[in-house]
Amino acid sequence: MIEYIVMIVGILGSILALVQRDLLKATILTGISGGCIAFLFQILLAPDVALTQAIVGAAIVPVFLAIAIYKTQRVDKDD
Amino acid sequence: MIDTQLAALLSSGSFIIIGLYAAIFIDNIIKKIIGLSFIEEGANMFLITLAYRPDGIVPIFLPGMTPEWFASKSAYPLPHALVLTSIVIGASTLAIMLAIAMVLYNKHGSLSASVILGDKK
Amino acid sequence: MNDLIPLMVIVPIIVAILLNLFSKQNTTVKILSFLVAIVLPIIPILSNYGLHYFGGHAPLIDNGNLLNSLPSYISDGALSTFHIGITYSFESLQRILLFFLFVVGFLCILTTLGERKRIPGSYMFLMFMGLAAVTAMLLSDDIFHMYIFFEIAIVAQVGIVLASTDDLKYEVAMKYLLLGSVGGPILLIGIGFLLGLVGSVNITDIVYAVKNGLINTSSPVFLFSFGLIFFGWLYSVGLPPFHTIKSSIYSKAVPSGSALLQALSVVIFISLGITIFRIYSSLPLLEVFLIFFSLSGMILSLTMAIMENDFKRMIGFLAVGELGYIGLGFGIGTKLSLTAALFQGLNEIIITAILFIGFGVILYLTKISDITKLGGLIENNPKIAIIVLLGGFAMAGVPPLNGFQSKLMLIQSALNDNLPELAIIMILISIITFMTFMKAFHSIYLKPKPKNLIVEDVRVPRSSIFAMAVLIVICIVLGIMPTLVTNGFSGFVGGLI
Amino acid sequence: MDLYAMIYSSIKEFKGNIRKDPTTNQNVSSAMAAELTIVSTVLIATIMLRHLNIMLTVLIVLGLGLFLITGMPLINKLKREQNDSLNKMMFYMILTLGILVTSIYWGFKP
Repeated sequence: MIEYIVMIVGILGSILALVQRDLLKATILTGISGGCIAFLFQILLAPDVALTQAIVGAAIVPVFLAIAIYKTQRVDKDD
Repeated sequence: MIDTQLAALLSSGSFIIIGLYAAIFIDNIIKKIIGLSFIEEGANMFLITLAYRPDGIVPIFLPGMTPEWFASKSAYPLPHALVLTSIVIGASTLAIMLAIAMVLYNKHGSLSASVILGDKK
Repeated sequence: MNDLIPLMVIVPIIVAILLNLFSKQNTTVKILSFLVAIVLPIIPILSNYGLHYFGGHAPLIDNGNLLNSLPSYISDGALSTFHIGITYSFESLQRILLFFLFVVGFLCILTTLGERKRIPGSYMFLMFMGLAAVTAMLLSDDIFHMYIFFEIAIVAQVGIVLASTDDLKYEVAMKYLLLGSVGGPILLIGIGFLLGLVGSVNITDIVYAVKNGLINTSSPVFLFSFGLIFFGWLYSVGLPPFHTIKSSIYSKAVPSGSALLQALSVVIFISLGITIFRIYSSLPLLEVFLIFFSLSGMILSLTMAIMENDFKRMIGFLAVGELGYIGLGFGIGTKLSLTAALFQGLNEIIITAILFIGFGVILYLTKISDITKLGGLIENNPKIAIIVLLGGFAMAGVPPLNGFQSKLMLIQSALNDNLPELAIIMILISIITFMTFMKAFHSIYLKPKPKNLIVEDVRVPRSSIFAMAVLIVICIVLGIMPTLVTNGFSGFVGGLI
Repeated sequence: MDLYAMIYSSIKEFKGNIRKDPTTNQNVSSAMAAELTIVSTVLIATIMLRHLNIMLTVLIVLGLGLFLITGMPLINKLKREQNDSLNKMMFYMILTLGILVTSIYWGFKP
């Protein structure tokens, strides 16, 4: 049961990330959906991949994005 | 209730579709990069789903298991090894794209793809 | 000496890392990259044909003790012939192509060393990394391993573009990466479908499964995997719809870098193309797809090349258009046409390197790439003009140069396969190629010199002239004695069909 | 209006949006060469359909020839579609992916 909820949260997170106008919120939502995918990997019997994905998808990629946003602009003006 | 494997396949498909949508319709370049990273994640998830086996076990051979029982139960470990590499490649490509996006922002003062990556640019 | 096979990949990677480490010390970078680049072409010559199993993981059938200890459903079935680890196979195709790739790589590195006072170690890192990546793609018998090195090759290509001084390099690199981050995962999903069908990513195993009916070749999954892998191949080689981005990649890099980029693209084209041909040759529509995309690539890029006024962009479009010939050779699908396609690929590596380096000299002297603002440069350096002219002749297929031999073989194979239309189009396209080249040549060298054109009073680097001379000698030798390489190629193709 | 004048006016219109330099003889002759190349190669390539059906090929070649000749300054339209804008590239890429996958899926079905 939990896996369906995680899937839906992951997909919703990715959709919400793309409609945000505040890019920092989009970054956090990307992290959430990356974390959901990591959790799914655990359910799909791949714990080693889940570890890597949890680090990369939920921590490293959002941090990269946050640095890029910090150096550029935070609000998506032209949407 | 559909089974886990099918649901996981469908959700990996929807990640890819969301990414393709972002590739065409979203103008902000950082959001475009976020969207494209979803395609990568969808592809990884697809490979992991292929390796899944309903009611299976994690492919780690523990003492006390017989090889026959292990072979009939375990998930397929080859895609796991492939996805590990693929995740790292995806993250590094993303980092390069973000670095170039930062340079482009300093040059043009905008993050809009149609402004900085349009014709004659 | 089979142990030398992995060295062809390992040596460039190690050198690349070392060069990055010594990035600040100029002389070390120069000496190290020069020495290694000169040693690299020797390795394929010395090493023997054969297979190399990484980690010693030979197929079970080669390992008698282990095989007997396994249950009979493994030891008697097809599973015992499957490859467990990553396998490198080194045959005549790999030997010839790698030798010439390393020669061109050496000449590009030499030209860079001559043109620049300070060599950044990171640029050399990218060049060696690109060479290592495509070498691994060509040697590898493992489709996922190919995908990994394909991604590495893309990053290396982007880095080579970023090292130039062009104003628009960041924009072009960004576009290439954005398109690549769609193309790469699509290729990965295609590989995933194949993996799901066969359970192995080794190409020989997949071909075994397809040939022996272990999988259903008309199932939608197999067809879907073909579509996705074919799309990834289109991205990697720059056939439509990717010809615009590929040509602008070529036009934004440093000319010697563009020569290397084209060599990398051709090797990626050949290695992935052979893979697709081996796996999917049973599908009836494969030929149609290959011929359609190659033809449209040739026509679209050539018409764009004629209209272009920037000679860098024009050569880029011409180089992309020439790639269509290799695709046509694969599409016709007979033994002669495949041999001709491989030969054409080899010629393309050499000829485009001449043109890029030769026109790069103009850029070095004048810093202008618009042909309407150039003219009369034949007074400054007639030698280079003649070499570039010979390169253009070779590209258009004038006897006795190598382009003539490969195009003749392609046309013959099209005629033998009852496709005279293809032969006519190939002749037409090569005439147009020649016309486009002559237009650029005339406006750069022969037209009266514009008054406001300032040619810098610097000597042309001797390394560039040396590189072009070596390449033109290779062109002439291959044109007079094509059997030097075609025998090897046809031996390889004979094992393929 | 003859071909030269037609192509000259269309190039002039096309270039007017981008650059100010004059439209030279060289521009027009290269555009004309490109125009003729594209018409002839497309028509010759269409003849290859004869392996499927001869009547169909005749019809398609005639129709396509008529279409290509009536819409004559083709090259500007082509050039406008193949510019360096990322949006155009993305669009054509996704279009190709869609066409490739669907046509393979339906085309190979026994």
